[in-house]
Amino acid sequence: MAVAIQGMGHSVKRKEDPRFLRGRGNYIDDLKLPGMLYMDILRSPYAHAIIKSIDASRALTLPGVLAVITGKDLDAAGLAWMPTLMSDKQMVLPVDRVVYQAQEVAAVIATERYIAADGITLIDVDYEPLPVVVDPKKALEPGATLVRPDREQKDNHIWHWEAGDKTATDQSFQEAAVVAKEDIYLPRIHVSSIETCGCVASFDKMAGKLTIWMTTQAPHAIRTVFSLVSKIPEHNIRVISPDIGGGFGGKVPVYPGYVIATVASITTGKPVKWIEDRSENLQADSFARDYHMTAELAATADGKMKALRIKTIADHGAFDAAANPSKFPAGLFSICTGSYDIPAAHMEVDGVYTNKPPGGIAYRCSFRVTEAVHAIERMVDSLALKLNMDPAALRLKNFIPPESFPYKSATGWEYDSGNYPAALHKAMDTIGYADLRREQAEKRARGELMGIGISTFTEIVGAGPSHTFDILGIKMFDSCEIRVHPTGSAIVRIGVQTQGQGHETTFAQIVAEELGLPVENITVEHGDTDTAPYGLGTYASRSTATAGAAAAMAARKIREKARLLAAHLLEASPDDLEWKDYQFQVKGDPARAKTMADIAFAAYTNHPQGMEAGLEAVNYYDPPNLTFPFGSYICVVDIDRGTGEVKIRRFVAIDDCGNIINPMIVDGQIHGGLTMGMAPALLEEISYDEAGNMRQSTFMDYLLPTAMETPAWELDKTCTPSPHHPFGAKGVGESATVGAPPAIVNAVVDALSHVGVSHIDIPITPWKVYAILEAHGLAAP
Amino acid sequence: MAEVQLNINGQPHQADVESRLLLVHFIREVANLTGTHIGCDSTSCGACTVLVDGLPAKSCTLFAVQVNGADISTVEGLEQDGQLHPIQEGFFEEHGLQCGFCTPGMMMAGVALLERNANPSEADVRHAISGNLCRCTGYVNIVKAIQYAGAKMRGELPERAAKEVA
Amino acid sequence: MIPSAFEYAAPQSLAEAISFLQGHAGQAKVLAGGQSLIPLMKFRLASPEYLVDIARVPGLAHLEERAGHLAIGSMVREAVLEASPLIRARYPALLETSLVVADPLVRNFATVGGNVAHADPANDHPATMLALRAHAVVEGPGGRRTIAIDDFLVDTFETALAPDEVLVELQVPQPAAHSGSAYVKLERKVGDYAIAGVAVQVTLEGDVCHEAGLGLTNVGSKAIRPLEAERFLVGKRLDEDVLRQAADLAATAAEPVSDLRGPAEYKRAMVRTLTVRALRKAAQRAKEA
Amino acid sequence: MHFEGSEAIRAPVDAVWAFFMDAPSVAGCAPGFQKMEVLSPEHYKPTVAVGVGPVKATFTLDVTLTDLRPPHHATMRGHGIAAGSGVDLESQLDLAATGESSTSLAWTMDAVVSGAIASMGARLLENTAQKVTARFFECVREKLGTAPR
Repeated sequence: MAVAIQGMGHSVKRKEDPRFLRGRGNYIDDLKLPGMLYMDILRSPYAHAIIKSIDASRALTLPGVLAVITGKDLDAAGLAWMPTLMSDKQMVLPVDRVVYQAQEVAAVIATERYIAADGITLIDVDYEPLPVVVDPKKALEPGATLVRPDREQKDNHIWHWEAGDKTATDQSFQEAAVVAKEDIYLPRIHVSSIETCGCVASFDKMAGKLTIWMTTQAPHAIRTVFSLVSKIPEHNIRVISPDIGGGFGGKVPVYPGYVIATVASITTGKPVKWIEDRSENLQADSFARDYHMTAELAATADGKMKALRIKTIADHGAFDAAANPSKFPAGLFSICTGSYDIPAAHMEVDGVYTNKPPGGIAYRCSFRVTEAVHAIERMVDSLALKLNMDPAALRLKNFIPPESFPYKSATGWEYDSGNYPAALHKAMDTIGYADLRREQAEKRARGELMGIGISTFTEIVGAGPSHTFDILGIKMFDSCEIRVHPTGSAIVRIGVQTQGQGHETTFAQIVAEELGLPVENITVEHGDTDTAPYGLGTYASRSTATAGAAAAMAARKIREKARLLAAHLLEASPDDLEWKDYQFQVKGDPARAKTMADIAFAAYTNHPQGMEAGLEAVNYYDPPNLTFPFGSYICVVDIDRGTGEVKIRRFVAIDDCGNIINPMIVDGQIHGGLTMGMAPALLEEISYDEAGNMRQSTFMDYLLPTAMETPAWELDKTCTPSPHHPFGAKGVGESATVGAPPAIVNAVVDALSHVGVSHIDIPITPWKVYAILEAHGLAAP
Repeated sequence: MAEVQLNINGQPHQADVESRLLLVHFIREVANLTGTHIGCDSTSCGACTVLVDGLPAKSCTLFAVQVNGADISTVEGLEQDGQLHPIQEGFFEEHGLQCGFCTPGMMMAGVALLERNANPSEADVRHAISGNLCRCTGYVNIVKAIQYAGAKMRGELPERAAKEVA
Repeated sequence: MIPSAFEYAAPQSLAEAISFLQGHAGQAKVLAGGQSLIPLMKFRLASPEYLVDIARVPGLAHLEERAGHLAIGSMVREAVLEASPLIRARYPALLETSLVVADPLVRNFATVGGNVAHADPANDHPATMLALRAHAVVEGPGGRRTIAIDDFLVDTFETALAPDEVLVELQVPQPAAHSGSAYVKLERKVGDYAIAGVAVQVTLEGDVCHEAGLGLTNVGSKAIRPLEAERFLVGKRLDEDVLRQAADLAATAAEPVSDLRGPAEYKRAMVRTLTVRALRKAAQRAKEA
Repeated sequence: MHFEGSEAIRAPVDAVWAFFMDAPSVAGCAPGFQKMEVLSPEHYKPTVAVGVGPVKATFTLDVTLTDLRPPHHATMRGHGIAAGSGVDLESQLDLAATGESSTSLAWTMDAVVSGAIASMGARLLENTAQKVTARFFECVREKLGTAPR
């Protein structure tokens, strides 16, 4: 074969890299349009206050300032509020009150970036501060400050959600020989992609067309929402998601800045650019987590798990703007039975308003699966301590057996496939588990502290299926359109949107594999709603599971037509042809064969009478089920007895994401995911003082790990294909972020378990550890 | 206003600018070289890293007037005569980038390291890029990419077919 | 984030710089490397009306031993200190301090003088300068004066510099025979300000401590000299027990507050741990010297 | 943030009371005082530049005096906005004659800082606020103690 196909399983170098390597990426702030104006946003210093007046007169006298937009201006157009994804509404700009610090208060439109920045300092706002509530438990107390007086319901409770069988679960707990219980808080964190959010809105008055370039992971959904809110017909809105400098869930929501910039462009008739700075990004963009959980795990005296019970207070800030499928206010939290065969489970989540920024996005995970995994993986270790059992042995005893798949969980999920013991055994062999336990015992005898932590997680990704999953009523399918050109190259357009995952390469590989065309002859396009087929976007590890499947299915449609064309060219019956070695060949006579390039040429030059010309197809793929990637991670930590610092000595990650398209890219995803798992375990946290000031509003205090804190990750795989996915893939982008934190926490707790420590909340700071060391006489300089 | 003249990638750029104009904005807005990015406001992320007279520096934490007359190297100047710089080749070969946003700054920090230390250890590389944040890669492949570039510059790797990184 | 507008001056001589400062009393701020000041300006927490960039003033970038001390010109970049064979050979505490100031990129522009003159209690060099008993040489319209580092560091962001004075150089006494120094910093991650930092210099006579200098980073409103710990060490053999007692005294001298770098009591405990560790290193170096 | 302290003032309690009831006197002790708009003896708006070293913010404070029980107690409230930050103060002043020409002043100060200064300057805020507050009351003591009687 002249040119390699490089389909499934090849570590193809990335097609998107050449432009990035040359500094020729096209990120949002790189876009410059003639006459473009700049927007800057004035934000509230107060977490809760009445706005008595806004006086923009000083700002408007500054040369270069063209307009100041306030909530009153938007209110006149009916745009002061916008819907959230979770049946709530959210202020775009406030009319009379602010409900969290750094909330947008007014916007300055100016001819230059620097003038816009000066302009916001010249707006005089008269605030009357109100009492602030930042603790969701206090927010639920009677008489608590009301965060949302606009609602009919006059308290801070948003919703109550349950899953599982309460009666059966409570019964099991009553009968249980052993119950482990922990209060687990997963603090607020922030995705902090290195590129912040922004947009360029350009309204063409003559054509009535709005074009908006924006940092979005879901351009089509944005287009539909914008059309519904603005009443601009959807065909007159074009959303373009250019190169995105990292998403991780933070670029799913619609932020007020996008809407204000759009209004500004419509008002001024000029393109308007808005780029967040880092503090705005940290302070006002959607957060993740903020789950206060109380978890209990019941078992028999010999360690057979019987029931799981979790109660959670979910802090949503001032608006419920979580990015979840409509029917799932707590996302997929009910996956919390994890990799274990637990007969009964029940969970309750209560959503609460506080004077904090809205959100509830993923931080590189599929709708609250990280919270679920953290809860169960911590509880397994807590139970192991109670039982005085090795945590690996307890896991092996309770895993869903490989022969039980498809497995129906106590909370109603049907796991597609898995082999959990194989993954754990591989991890234990790789890291030398038995030797490490021996080393730990010896070190303990000498007073040195090391710990070994295991996490054997199961993910739930790839939403749809559409009968259960929708975003604002839009079903969660995804799409792919393929056109094969006469000379055997092709363009592939997809409804999902890369933010670094390498779609331009991997989707080409999927199609290359299915059509037998070389990867290098396949172009992948995405992110432009005028050209790409409708899709729900990239988040929750859904691209491969949905749009990836759509690519394969569209390619297979093409292949079916190609079979007819090949039959025509080979003067054979279609039934006598087989697809083998990337070509159609006559059964038993492989010398008589046509490649896809031959066939494509014929599709435009020599197709049979009666057959439509061309070779193209589109597929909207509605997955029959979710996919359930899994893995076994083992972490070894050493603890500095003088400072409480935790050092990750080794971290072995065995991942199983089914069949792999591009091993190089999968490893890259896991490296990054592990690092984003380690970050909240040891470093990252968002907290507020009593006045509602966010305490980590820059990268000086919101601590992204550098290369120095990040260990050299050790990776390996097992492969258990998804039985329902067209090519057996499951998705991998987020597994490591989901699975890593409990491995690290379990390792630290393991190092200290001999003095009775059974849980530490993340982030595990040196001072939390040191307090334990001091309390137990373990500290030494 | 002040007249600032910078030699960026060997090309002179001259403009009357406000004294407060940050070097990164001179590069991006005046010289229209948008490969140098901005990721934070607190000198933490290094997305804006360029070489100022050969030394890597964060161009968001320098005023253009401060470095008036300096030689500035940015990512756009790495490729010479259609030939990728070894650091670019290293990032391509070792999958040292994902979203690509931190990549220009990382590569400039890497180039500066290799100028001083042609054969850096993993620890040397990690130290040299400790002022640059990446959210995608977990740094593993960035370290490999920079070491690849070192090997290439030491002549330990074969010439590669140019068409692979067309 | 965009700083407020300011007027910029790039004097070509020290006299010109001083004269500019004198003409804009209280409104002009000296700019050295700018790596602390520029971020403050971008956040508009600082908005000086005039910046006087001393980078083009000749004679401020020297790094040499003369007349019994090491002279560090106020424009010596951290990276220069870090790479200097002289520093590497003779001033381990200075080297260890430079190596943990911010990150390697910042250190290419950040200056040692700026680190001291900015007088941020979180900056690392002030504590080291205390331990090494340095002096600051400043020049103003009335000429030069030399100020002991203890007097130079007044309070948070406040030094003994008059508004029309420029820091010219830092003078660090050359280490005596059988002396050793160290700087140990605990940080949340690389590039961060210290949770706490401890600088130490000891001089031995035989195996008895003859002189001791200590400085503490970020556990008070300025860098702290734990005097009692210094006095305690003199005349003692530096065994583990003595180190721990000295560390207790250093911890007592600390005045930490609780913040994102930990509770006050943790920081105090860290002063204890880091003092022991810095003293161990310094004593070892003194023995080897 | 909560601070408290007491000052022994060499002046009669009525003189101390009169000092606090006189806006220009009070404002004169405010650190970095620049100018003032007086709306009434119990309501005035001084502009002050508060900070340390190069870090300064200029606030116009809206000051009101309430709960006046001459010559023993007053509550002073201040509210101001600057540089993306809000400052809200409440101070309780309690005076007691300790002699014919000596007074003890017990004060508390509760300060809430919101916005950029609180978020970005937190590590320096408490120290600075404490110092600024202490300087204010020291100033009061000095002015009264040296005032002609």
